Amino acid sequence: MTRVASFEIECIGFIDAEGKATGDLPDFAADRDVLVELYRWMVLTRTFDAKAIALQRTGRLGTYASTLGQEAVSVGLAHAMAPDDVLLPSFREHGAQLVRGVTMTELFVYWGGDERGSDFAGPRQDFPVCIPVGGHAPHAAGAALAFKLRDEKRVAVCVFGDGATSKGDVYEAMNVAGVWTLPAVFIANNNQWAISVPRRAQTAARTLAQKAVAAGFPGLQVDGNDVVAVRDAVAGALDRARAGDGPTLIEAITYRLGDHTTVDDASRYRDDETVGRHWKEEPIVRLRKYLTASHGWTKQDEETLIETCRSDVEAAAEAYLAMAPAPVEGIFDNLYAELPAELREQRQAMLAEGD
Amino acid sequence: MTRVASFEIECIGFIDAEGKATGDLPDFAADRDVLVELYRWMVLTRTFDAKAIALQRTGRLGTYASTLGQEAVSVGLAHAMAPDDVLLPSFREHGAQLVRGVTMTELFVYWGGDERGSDFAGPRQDFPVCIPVGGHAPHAAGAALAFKLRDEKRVAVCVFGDGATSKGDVYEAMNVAGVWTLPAVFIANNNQWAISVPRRAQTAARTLAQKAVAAGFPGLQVDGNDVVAVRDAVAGALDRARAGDGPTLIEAITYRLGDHTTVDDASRYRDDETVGRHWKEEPIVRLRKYLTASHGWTKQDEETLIETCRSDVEAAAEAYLAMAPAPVEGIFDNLYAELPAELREQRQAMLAEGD
Amino acid sequence: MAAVKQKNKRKRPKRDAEAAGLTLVDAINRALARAMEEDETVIVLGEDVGIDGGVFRVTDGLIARFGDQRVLDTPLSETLIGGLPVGLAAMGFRPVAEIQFMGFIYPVIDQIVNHASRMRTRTRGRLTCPMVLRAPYGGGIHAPEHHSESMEAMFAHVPGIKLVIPSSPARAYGLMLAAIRDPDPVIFLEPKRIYRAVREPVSDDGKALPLGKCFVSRKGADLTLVSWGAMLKESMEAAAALADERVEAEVIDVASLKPLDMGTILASVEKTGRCMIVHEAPLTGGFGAEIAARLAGEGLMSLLAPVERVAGWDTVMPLPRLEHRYMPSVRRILGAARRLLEHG
Amino acid sequence: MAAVKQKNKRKRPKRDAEAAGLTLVDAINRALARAMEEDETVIVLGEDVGIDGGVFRVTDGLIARFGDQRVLDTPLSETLIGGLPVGLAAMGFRPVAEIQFMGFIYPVIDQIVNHASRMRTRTRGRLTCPMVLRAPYGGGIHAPEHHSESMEAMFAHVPGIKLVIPSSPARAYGLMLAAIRDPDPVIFLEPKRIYRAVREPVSDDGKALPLGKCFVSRKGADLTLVSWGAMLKESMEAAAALADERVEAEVIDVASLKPLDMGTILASVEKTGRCMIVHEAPLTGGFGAEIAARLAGEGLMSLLAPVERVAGWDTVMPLPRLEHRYMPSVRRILGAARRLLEHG
Ligand SMILES: Cc1ncc(C[n+]2csc(CCOP(=O)(O)OP(=O)(O)O)c2C)c(N)n1
Ligand SMILES: Cc1ncc(C[n+]2csc(CCOP(=O)(O)OP(=O)(O)O)c2C)c(N)n1
Ligand SMILES: [Mg+2]
Ligand SMILES: [Mg+2]
Repeated sequence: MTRVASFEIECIGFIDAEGKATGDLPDFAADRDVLVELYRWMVLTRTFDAKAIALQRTGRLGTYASTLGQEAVSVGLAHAMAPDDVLLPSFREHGAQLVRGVTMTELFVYWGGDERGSDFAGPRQDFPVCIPVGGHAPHAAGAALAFKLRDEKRVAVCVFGDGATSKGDVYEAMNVAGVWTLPAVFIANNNQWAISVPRRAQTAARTLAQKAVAAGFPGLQVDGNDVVAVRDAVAGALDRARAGDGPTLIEAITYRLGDHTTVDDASRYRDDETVGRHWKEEPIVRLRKYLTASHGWTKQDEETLIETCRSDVEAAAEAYLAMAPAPVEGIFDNLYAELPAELREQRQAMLAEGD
Repeated sequence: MTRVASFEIECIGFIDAEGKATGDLPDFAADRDVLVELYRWMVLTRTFDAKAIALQRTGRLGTYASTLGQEAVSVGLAHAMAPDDVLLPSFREHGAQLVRGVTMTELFVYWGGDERGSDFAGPRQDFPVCIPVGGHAPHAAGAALAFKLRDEKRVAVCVFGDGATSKGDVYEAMNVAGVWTLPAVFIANNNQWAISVPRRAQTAARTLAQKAVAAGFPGLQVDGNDVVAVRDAVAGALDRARAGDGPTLIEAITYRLGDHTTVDDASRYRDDETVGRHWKEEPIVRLRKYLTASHGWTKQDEETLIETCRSDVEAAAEAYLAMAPAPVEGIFDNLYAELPAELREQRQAMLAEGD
Repeated sequence: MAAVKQKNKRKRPKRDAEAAGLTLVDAINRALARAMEEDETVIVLGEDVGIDGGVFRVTDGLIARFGDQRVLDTPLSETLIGGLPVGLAAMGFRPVAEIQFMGFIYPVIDQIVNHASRMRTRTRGRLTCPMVLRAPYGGGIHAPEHHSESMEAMFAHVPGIKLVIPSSPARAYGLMLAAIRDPDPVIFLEPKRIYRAVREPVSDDGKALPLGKCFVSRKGADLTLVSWGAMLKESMEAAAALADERVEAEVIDVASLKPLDMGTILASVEKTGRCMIVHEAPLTGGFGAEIAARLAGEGLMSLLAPVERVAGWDTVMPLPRLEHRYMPSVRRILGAARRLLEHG
Repeated sequence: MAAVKQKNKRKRPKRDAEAAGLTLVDAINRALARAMEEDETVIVLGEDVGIDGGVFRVTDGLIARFGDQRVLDTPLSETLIGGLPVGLAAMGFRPVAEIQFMGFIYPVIDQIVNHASRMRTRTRGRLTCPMVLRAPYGGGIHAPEHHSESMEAMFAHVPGIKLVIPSSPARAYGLMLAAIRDPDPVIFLEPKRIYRAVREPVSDDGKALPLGKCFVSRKGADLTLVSWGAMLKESMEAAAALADERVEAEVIDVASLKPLDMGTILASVEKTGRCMIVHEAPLTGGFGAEIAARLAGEGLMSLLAPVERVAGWDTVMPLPRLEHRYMPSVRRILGAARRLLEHG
């Protein structure tokens, strides 16, 4: 019996649920402005989220997936990225998309059921959200391969949920990223639930980070409610990728505080008590406490921020609601670069039919 | 930074390439009869293999996948199984199928291009070979679940190649087997090649055994040219499964000494020298040496065995060649339990058309 | 397989709702429960089919009644959900697997084409595959991207399987029972737009409806309207509108796309001479093509007018804001009916 | 991506063989090389496409010429082979991915339907997907189980993609160039039965053939024979046999199944009044149904006889011993021709 390989999974965190530093913070976190920026993005994300739910409840938005409680993962990872890196988000990374430069109006437009919402004016090469769970992981490998082949120092950042780690396409994508040493970062946003299926029913693996062992590259855990830890871990993985050392899998441990989507009723499968416990760990309060204690964040600062976020969100919502409807021709006109002759008649028929 | 999990991969072997024991052998290997039986199955498998290739070369068999050099994996794993366990083989486990009771004639019939070859008279519940790489892994999970739900002490044994470990369906099947603690044993018959793609180009994982880490159950390596080690490792995994402790992944390290199949030309992608080196490690010679040194296996024993195998194989080949052609109605009559009315006409048309 | 905490306190549909009849969701739920009761080899599996009762509640209450050994929440692994039942079925179970939305069914096609559909013929009947694969499908409920497609034609082309699509609660009940009892693999697609659109009395009597048979939903002699699933609704509405103009449309619910009961359709067209096929799926290569092709073959001599196909456009299903411009409407059906009637 | 040891010493096809013309394999190989030469964003990937040159040698020599950064052996991961090119294409490459046999293409359908086909429309043109997915398909070469199927109809139903099937070396060359240069995803299915069946002169001049156009392979006024891929061979043989009986069949090679050039087919049937569609795939739901359906629609008034479809049976493809009883034969085509001619 010979030992031929051994592996270890580590977990990192810097600011605990009480808002206390548990050790030395990474360099970037010494800068108050950076911390405030991270905080602002998280608050904006939460404000946006609440508005989206309100719009859905009043019939002005389609089914929507709330990111409540997961803001640190989303904001932290995107904040670590360089502008010309590429984000491949799941359907719950509104925070990351906002940090990347997707506008709130675009997000409303998409979730309002209009393709124009995925035609981002800002990050032109970021991928649209991926509804089929995990289906974007192979795209991330492809994008990373494109960067590697062109010798660009860019990284493809792919985010998916705990449930997605059970999917074969995610595994295949991670495996090829490993063997081709691709500049990719995979982030498992472990919010403990895949709709009603809890994390423990998804896999016997003790951590999701260890899924990387099968693909032959490093995996690590991070406290996903600590935005400093998320940003730090992702920055490290991005550096590794940019240096040509290949991919990393980061499991960010957080909790889905809301329903799965606006058509879900989480009370069918989990109790309020458990959720209540997790409210004590959520990412925004802890960073506020830390800012207050260490950087003189005041009540006034807080109120100003909340008010700015609120009015920004309202403005975006109004822009969304005021938008002219999409031209119906878009159904045909974006299908191919050039509409094949045989479809011209169908297009005509559609237009003739009217609304 | 906290360590949250660690994993180790071990490799076991008992009889080295020189035929020497490298330590204490497992109990069953003290019994000369068992060793001779394992030896006999390996020699029979190799004799069958040579005949199959000869038949293919002379146009009397279809494309065939040789198992040359991999006999210890195939024979060892099947020999460890109980009769009412179920084997789910890839397309290269002729040795395992023979040990399980599939007849050589049946194997010839199948590889001769006739479905009747998969209607095994012996192991009625064993699965037919699986040509789509890895597609049988979910079936193994399903079969194992059936055993578990019925509280039967049976195990599903699924064998696939090194290439198959890159497939998402294999991963999904292992993952569910882990989380549901299913009585399954997964065996990666690592012959170093997936057609022209070498093992190292398949994955960055240092071992294939560590693919189990992602699924949350034990993985181990075994010297796949040592039939005693294979049998021992598989027996251990079967015990574990039967005891209700869930699945195991065993990576058996061996080498594909022949072409991928009879339509492959391996000289396009690997040189004779490398193959020559691996001939020094092949499983049959080393067990013969061990038997000779430790159990008085004689030249006479050897000659008798070879002659018996040869004549058994010839008899099976003759039975195969003498077989009446399959009834053409089989194309329709086995499609559904009862042929739908709309297909009766097609069946008639086919019969009317003639040969 | 994890222990199930019985949190779900919501009650079964109330008595008075039941008196008003069952929805399609209720009907399938009853059929599943009935099948599980009468045959302990019937088990249900899929994502969120357990305590959540499925995202549309089709499996609501089954885990409470039959336990977590017979109602299994799988990991999020569609390929597995296609392949696991093949192993279960070969070993004597009758699994009913759910894919949460048809948009996520594509990874399963490999298992259906390469394994489920041919286990019987590959082994000359030694191993078989009595499994059912359920999935809600179709548009019109303003669902998110990838949740509204209709790709039934892909399955209709696969030899060795059966393909069933119910159009009403009663038919759903009887066809589901038949699908589960069938000795071969059955794909069972559920038109989610009408999951709760109508109630009708359904007696939970364990009686199956035959597979491989069309239903004549309305009699008429002037033209034949062939459809399935949710589009039966628009087809029936169009037929009612035509009746106001004294045109009697015969409406046929195909119900079993595979095997197809072409006899019933041919008999109708022989009578009417005019036929239209209505489906939500894109026109080109949709299952309407197969029916029209058979009319162009064996049915040609009956045709008094070109066969009309009213279908989804050959485009990607638009997001909700424009999906109504994609879905075949009563207006589109009536337009085609007028063209049919103009002829000869 | 591992360093490639240049072991493969086999030479390019000899000069005299080239003078005799190219096989379909050679022609695609030349088209790939030409495209890679003219556009450095064209890269080839798949299982065994590198040093092995593909199991049918379609990519033979490409890695030696273009290096292992442009010819990539992937791990054994079909879902990935479907999805990786989507990412590459969105980031500016033109990947040509190979699935080794169509029998293993099914895991890719998810990526094609949910991603490749709709990246452009989802993002209103911001990201696009100019990828080609190649796969050999079809029966008749005594290949092992799962290696002989023809499931092109599944792809013909998917909006947003194109589907091309060549029937000769020259067409393969020109269509492959067009597929690679096309700004949208193209599925390119290669009829492996005729990979080496014929040679014809093909000039490697970089000229593409148009997508979305049928080819008239033989002119005739008595009946129309529509086919694609390897079945063109039997169709042409049948046409020759019919000519001996003074029946002139027009033979149409569909070539592009999507988009379909129905105009050419309709024009022919207008002339002949009689049409037969020939394909290897199972009859029901095969692409022949779409063509027959359009004849039953726009083409009805031209039809003098019921449309005939000569196709594979609605059965699983038998193993090699009986596959000849499955494959549409010249005899079966002639039988259908006789039925067509009996009418009116
Ligand atoms: C391939 C696929 N299967 C099923 C679904 C339906 N579905 C949507 S989200 C979801 C759960 C996803 O869980 P997870 O990956 O943990 O992400 P989370 O929703 O928690 O962010 C499911 C099953 C889907 N969208 N895609
Ligand atoms: C899903 C699938 N993809 C591709 C093939 C073609 N193919 C047949 S065997 C093989 C290599 C398999 O390698 P491995 O899993 O190591 O098994 P081995 O052949 O070495 O026994 C390939 C690519 C296939 N049969 N199935
Ligand atoms: Mg989750
Ligand atoms: Mg191998």
